[in-house]
Amino acid sequence: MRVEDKGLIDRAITVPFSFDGQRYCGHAGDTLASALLANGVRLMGRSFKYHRPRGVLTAGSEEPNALVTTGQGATATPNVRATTQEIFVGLKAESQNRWPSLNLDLMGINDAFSQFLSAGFYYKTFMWPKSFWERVYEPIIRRSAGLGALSGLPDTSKYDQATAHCDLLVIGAGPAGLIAALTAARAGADVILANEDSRMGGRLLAETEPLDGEPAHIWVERMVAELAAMDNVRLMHRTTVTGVYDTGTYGALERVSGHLADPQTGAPLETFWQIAAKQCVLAAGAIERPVAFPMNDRPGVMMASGVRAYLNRWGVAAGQKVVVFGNNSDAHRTAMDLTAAGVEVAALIDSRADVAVTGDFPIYTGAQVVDTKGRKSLGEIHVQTSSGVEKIEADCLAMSGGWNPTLHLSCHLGGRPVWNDKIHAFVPDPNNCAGLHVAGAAAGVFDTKGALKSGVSRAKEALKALGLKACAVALPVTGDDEYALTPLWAVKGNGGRAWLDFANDVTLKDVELAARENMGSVEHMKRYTTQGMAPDQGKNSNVGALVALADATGRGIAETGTTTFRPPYVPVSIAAMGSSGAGKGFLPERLTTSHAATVALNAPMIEAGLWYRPSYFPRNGEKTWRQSCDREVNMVRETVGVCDVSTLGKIDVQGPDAARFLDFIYTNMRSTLKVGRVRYGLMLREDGFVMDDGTCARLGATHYVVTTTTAAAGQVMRHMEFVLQALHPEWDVRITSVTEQWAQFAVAGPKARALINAVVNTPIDNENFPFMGCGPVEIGAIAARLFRISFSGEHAYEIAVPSRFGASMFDALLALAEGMGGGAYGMESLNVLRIEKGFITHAEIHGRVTAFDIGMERMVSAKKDCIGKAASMRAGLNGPVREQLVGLKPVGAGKMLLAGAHLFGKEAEAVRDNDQGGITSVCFSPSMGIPLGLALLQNGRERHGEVIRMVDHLRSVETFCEVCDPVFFDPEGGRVRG
Amino acid sequence: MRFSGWQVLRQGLTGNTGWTPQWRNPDPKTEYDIVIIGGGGHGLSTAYYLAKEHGLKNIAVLEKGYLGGGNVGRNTTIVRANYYLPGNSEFYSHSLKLWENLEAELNYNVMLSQRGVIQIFHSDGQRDAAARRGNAMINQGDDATLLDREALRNILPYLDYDNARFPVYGGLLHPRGGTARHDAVAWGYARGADQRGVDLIQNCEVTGIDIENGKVRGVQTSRGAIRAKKVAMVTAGRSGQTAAMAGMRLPIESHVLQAFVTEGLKPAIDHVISFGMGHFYISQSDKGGLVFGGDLDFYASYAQRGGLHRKEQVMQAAMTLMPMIGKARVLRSWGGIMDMTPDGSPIIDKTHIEGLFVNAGWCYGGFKAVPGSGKSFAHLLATGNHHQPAARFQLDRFKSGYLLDEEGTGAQHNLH
Amino acid sequence: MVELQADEPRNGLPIVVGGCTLSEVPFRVLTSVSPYKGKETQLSEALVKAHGMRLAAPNRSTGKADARCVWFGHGQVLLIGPKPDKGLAKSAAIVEQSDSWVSLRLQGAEAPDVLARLTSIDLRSAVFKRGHTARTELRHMMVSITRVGQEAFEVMAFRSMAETLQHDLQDAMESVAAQG
Amino acid sequence: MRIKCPLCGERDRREFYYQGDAIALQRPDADAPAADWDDYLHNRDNIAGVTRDLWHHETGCGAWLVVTRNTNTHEILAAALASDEVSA
Repeated sequence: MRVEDKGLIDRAITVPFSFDGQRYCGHAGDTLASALLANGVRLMGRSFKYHRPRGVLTAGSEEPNALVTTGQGATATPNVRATTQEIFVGLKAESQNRWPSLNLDLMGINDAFSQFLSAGFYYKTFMWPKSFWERVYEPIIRRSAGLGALSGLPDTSKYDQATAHCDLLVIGAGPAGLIAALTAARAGADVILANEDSRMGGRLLAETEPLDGEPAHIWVERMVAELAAMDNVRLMHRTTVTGVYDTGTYGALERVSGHLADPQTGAPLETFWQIAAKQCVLAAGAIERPVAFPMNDRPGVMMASGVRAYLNRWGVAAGQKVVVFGNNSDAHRTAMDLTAAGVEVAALIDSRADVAVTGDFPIYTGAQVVDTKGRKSLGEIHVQTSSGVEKIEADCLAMSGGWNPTLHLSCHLGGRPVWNDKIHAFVPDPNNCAGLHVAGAAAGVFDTKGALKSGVSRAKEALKALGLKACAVALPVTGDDEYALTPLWAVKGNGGRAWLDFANDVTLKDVELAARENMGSVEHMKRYTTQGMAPDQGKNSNVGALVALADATGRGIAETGTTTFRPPYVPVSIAAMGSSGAGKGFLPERLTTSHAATVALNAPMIEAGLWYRPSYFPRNGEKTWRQSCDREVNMVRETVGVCDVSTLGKIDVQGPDAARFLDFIYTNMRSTLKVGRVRYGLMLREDGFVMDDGTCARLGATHYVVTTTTAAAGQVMRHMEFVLQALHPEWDVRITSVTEQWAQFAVAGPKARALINAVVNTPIDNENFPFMGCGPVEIGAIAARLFRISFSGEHAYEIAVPSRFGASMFDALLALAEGMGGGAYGMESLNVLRIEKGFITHAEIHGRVTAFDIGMERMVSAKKDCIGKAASMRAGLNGPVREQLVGLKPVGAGKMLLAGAHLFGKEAEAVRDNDQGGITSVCFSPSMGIPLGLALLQNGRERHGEVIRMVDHLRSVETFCEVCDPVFFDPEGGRVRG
Repeated sequence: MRFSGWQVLRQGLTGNTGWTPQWRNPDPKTEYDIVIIGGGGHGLSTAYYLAKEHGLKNIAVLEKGYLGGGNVGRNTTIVRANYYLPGNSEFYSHSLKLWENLEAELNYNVMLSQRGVIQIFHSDGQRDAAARRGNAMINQGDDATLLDREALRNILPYLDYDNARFPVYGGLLHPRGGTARHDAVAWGYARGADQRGVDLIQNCEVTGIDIENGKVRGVQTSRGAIRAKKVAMVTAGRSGQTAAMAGMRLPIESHVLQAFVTEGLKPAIDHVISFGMGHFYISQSDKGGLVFGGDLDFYASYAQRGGLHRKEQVMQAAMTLMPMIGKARVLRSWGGIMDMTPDGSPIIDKTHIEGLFVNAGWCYGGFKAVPGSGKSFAHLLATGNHHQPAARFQLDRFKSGYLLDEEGTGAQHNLH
Repeated sequence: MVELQADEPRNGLPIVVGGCTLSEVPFRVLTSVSPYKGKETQLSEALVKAHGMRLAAPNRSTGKADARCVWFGHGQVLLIGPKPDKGLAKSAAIVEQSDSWVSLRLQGAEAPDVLARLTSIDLRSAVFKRGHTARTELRHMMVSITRVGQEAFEVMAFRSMAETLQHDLQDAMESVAAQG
Repeated sequence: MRIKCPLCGERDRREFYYQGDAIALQRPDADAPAADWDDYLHNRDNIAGVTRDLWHHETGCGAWLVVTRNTNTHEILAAALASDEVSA
């Protein structure tokens, strides 16, 4: 119910929204939880395991019960905390984990069988019959577990990832955080103040305690205004710092537009921030803890601090007859505030006997709540007093077991908190996390005055570390409330269930059972009972469960220890942290200069590393890719083809030691290469296996340009830098990637030279430009480079022009080629052409292949050391057991070869023990009229002529094949020299 | 106490007060026949098979923390046998068969869920590699199915087939692969070993390995010296430090691997899906959490925590592959320490010190190996001979070059 | 013989979103200059003599708008504008790079906010001043970022990634503008 | 994690490529015994504590670095150019 004249909401603005289809109204400033409570709605969810009715417990992000789904269709968001979701016009929320409705949930039957569903029961049963686990039991468990549902549709909301830098990050804008931020900002530090809530002020907004004689929010507003006006301060609202990472890195989630009815187009829903901060003040406050008394989970049982927050900040009475039950002085505030606001307090129950309380309501000291009644809403509580059990009618119970500092972030770097016997809570170990200073309630300082002082002190520590001098900051006048409690963790009562973990339905009995079964380590207990694994991450239950375990095992609390706090502090959507990966954003796209023209020719594009390359160039009348591919192969073999090969890596190598360096990088010699000549070569990894292959052209005495495969370009560049910087920094060599500088085109086929000569200013011939020659050429006024190399076995060139002329060059080459009866060719035909010639790609040099395997062991020069040479001599990298590169041709009836098939002796059964290798590449060769394959076959070079069997179980294909030399076409190599 | 549905009913009716400890808390004796260092999945399964298959009783498992506290309790729970290379193929196949009978064997529901593991491919070349692997699996006697794009779309309709940076071409389905409840595996083996007389000793840190004249004599621990005829090092993640106590250097570098779980959600993903281009894999637990992971953080570390950049990269991979999971919220992330070897395959071997054995180097694939590793290691410990399915996991293969490099990425530990 | 045409400037630029303008920097001669061992001083003197600017120190640029020397990484600077003097080759490896890089200019008060969505480096004006330059990563792309004015940055990325670069910058500009 | 590149200053870890132990700087002679190569390529001290390892500032300045780092805490104690370490 709304309470007159209370709260920081704007009553002038009415905000309609709906929950489970029912329309309600709230006010600007309301959360979904406060607005529902204001409308008298108690039942907001169903529990995870027993499907018990649940109402809202807290007023913060730690809420375990009031989880709803907001939005619809692709924007449907499950497991939204009603306590943090601000309402806006048109907000639609639905309850979850119930069927058919929140009011009538048939899965509630689980609750009746709860004694059979105790912790870990599933490890002990569901084992017979064996096949029933996957077919029967597991599907039932999966369907009844889980909370909200994903829509199944792609997330179309926009999200951002961003980075910020500062000297000091202050986490939390309660009294400690605000004063710390101001202290640091006035000293000149670059400050980021990140606050989870929509409004700054922290607990000050939820209390009636005045600051400087005024309502606390007035002081807060003054502070915020001063901070906002400073250039060196950045205020981040609705921003939860979710993780502390190494060397001053913090993760933070900003909720940007999910609270708006009509956000601006293009605004992200959330932004995930990476904040690099030199120092940090953690002032995240504290979380009040429940008491585990029997049947403490009914809708209407709430945290006392939550009841107070709803009253003071949102002007909502959480009930009409409220009982307050606590073990500490702070709980009394709830009773006082409610009474002052005219809400009936049916009782204040303090479990401490020796405590003096005064108030205008019934007071029970030394008493405990031992039972509650009411199904979907609390109706009655039973109080054990010295004189017996008393029943009190109440629709709300405000409980307080004391406060736990919100110290999670101080443990993300592996530190453990320490137990404090004074406040009976874990507090941060000040040495846990370098550069992180914990202030205020997060450090266990629960009174406002102390929190303010600690905020200033921690800020001063941070300033000192930053080398800055602090200026004086005046503290406001506050009260002197002392926080005092006597621990009360659990009430045994009548043997009913007492919840520790509301969200995962873990009760005191579950923890006791874990101890009974010797799951006595805190980690065992957690894993066995699932305590702490629900959406609230144990924020409400960890300490209580730990104490219960300590009790059950007879150990002390400190000895029992805690589980580890890990990021994120609050759950973070995958979309927020991974937004830039959506669609094509996962990695950049690299487009060649011929891309537009290629797409215009309707060539399907395929990925090659980050690049896109054409698969084939369809022409009129061609219905399948094979028709286009066959035509392109024939075109290259008969006339001339043009192919963009710019994606190959190109590295410029210069310097006095360039030749020596390349001799060391490649297996074969580079120093003996003549200027104006090109040589093919192999590069090994240091472990002796083939890294890459490519060509090396000598442009001058101390100037080379080498090519790499498209896939290995980055790896090769890094490897070269490694050799130059880390192995031989004494060599004077400079390498520069020129992949992007040159658009390079293969021109291949009998008419290749004619085409080249139609392009260049000065014609070339076989004398001045022989096979494996290279040199500068001119095209009009443009300086280009020409290489006579071939990956097709044809008379071929690669011509390189500066990339800005690439598109124009491609058009020109294509037009000329078409005039000669040729045209463009793509990756499919390129693959056929190279297989016909037995040239390898990464299908063959897949990382487990040696120079020996591909028949290039003679290319490993005996005259010099090179990378990988020593390791390549190991026994396991040599000899007949190695699979060696061979060609395969089908024989007999079966004509199909498949890459990925395995090879066996002609008569051998196709099982692992008989496996002799596999097919790496296949094609249909239009030149030969048959399918061809390249394969890696055990002792293959010795087996040319043998008939073996290819078996592909997956596609049910078997073919006999003849082993042959991998060079199928023009083995003499006459065509390249023509 | 034997576990059964009847027992659950009976105990339920009597307030669940009759359940007994799943294992004892014995004090260490002064001498054992075999001391196993490490009470993780592999150590516990080794102890179990030593007791069960080889009739050995005088065995201790020494665990510095709590049972099952190593990587067996810190992984993405995937069970599979989809390896390519001889040596790996037969081992994981053997292990999967043990999994399939584990519940009956241990009288413990480890919730093996053979929901199918799907490896997605994104190009013709990757399809060929997937086919090569699938055929190897069938050669081994296991199962595999090659799915084209449309067949994959039928079972995984929510992948981004049309707009992703790397279009989906299809997938290799391993129907018998799936998931299991990770802690239950450790607990089941612990309970089984305990029942057969093995002493499981928690909070007992080994601080030294006693070696005389090239022969192992026992160990020093935080709970005193313990003599042993044989000592087995089963401390994946910490293998380097354990071996150092015996003066050995291993071909291992320790790296962080992160994993993530979301809040509980109604069933959304019914398989284990692996996305090679993004180094991303995901499944959904029976409780409803989406469990997923990515690549190593790539730097040597023992800190058991991961960096933010890798988290973001993993989420980015998730978003490009299956943008429908964007609104799932990550609840927890954690980092395990991985024993990375230079070929990505494990080590189960004797050492040059008589009586000292090593089981290590599981990289990030140790969970599915728990039954097979325990069985093979127990065989080696008991008989002195290599167990056939694990016969190639020898220490000297790096020196000799008989490597088991599935990835083909070479002798750089973090690339496997 | 054929007449080759250079690419036209990119379509759609400049664009203005919110308070930011994204435009393409027209073609300029770019030359990577990598001094040989112990030749830094000699190179710097040659640069001063031929082009009127010193060799840029790490993370800095020298010269003026039409002739700049921008530090470009380990052992390398990028000469922007003038055709390199032949004499430079005596002390450094000289490699033509005019076609390797695409350069976009982002101008406006919100430019640092836009870039903060794409790169992790610290661009606060007190830290990254006019004339400062960085080799870094922008959404998985290797880039060079130089502050060329109080509110202006030049971002260079591989030519083949021009579309992704423009797309990402535009996306971030829209996002920042929508929150303004 | 942030690493202070000697050239670029402090940068986020995402710009760096990690290679492994700085043993990679001590490449054995071509004719060194097989055991030396085995140690170089495979065997590692794998220290839980302060190590030296090799990183490449791949999307930054391109320098190879020797980073002195604590593998237990991720504290970075120093980062130097590999070329300086080798020449020194």
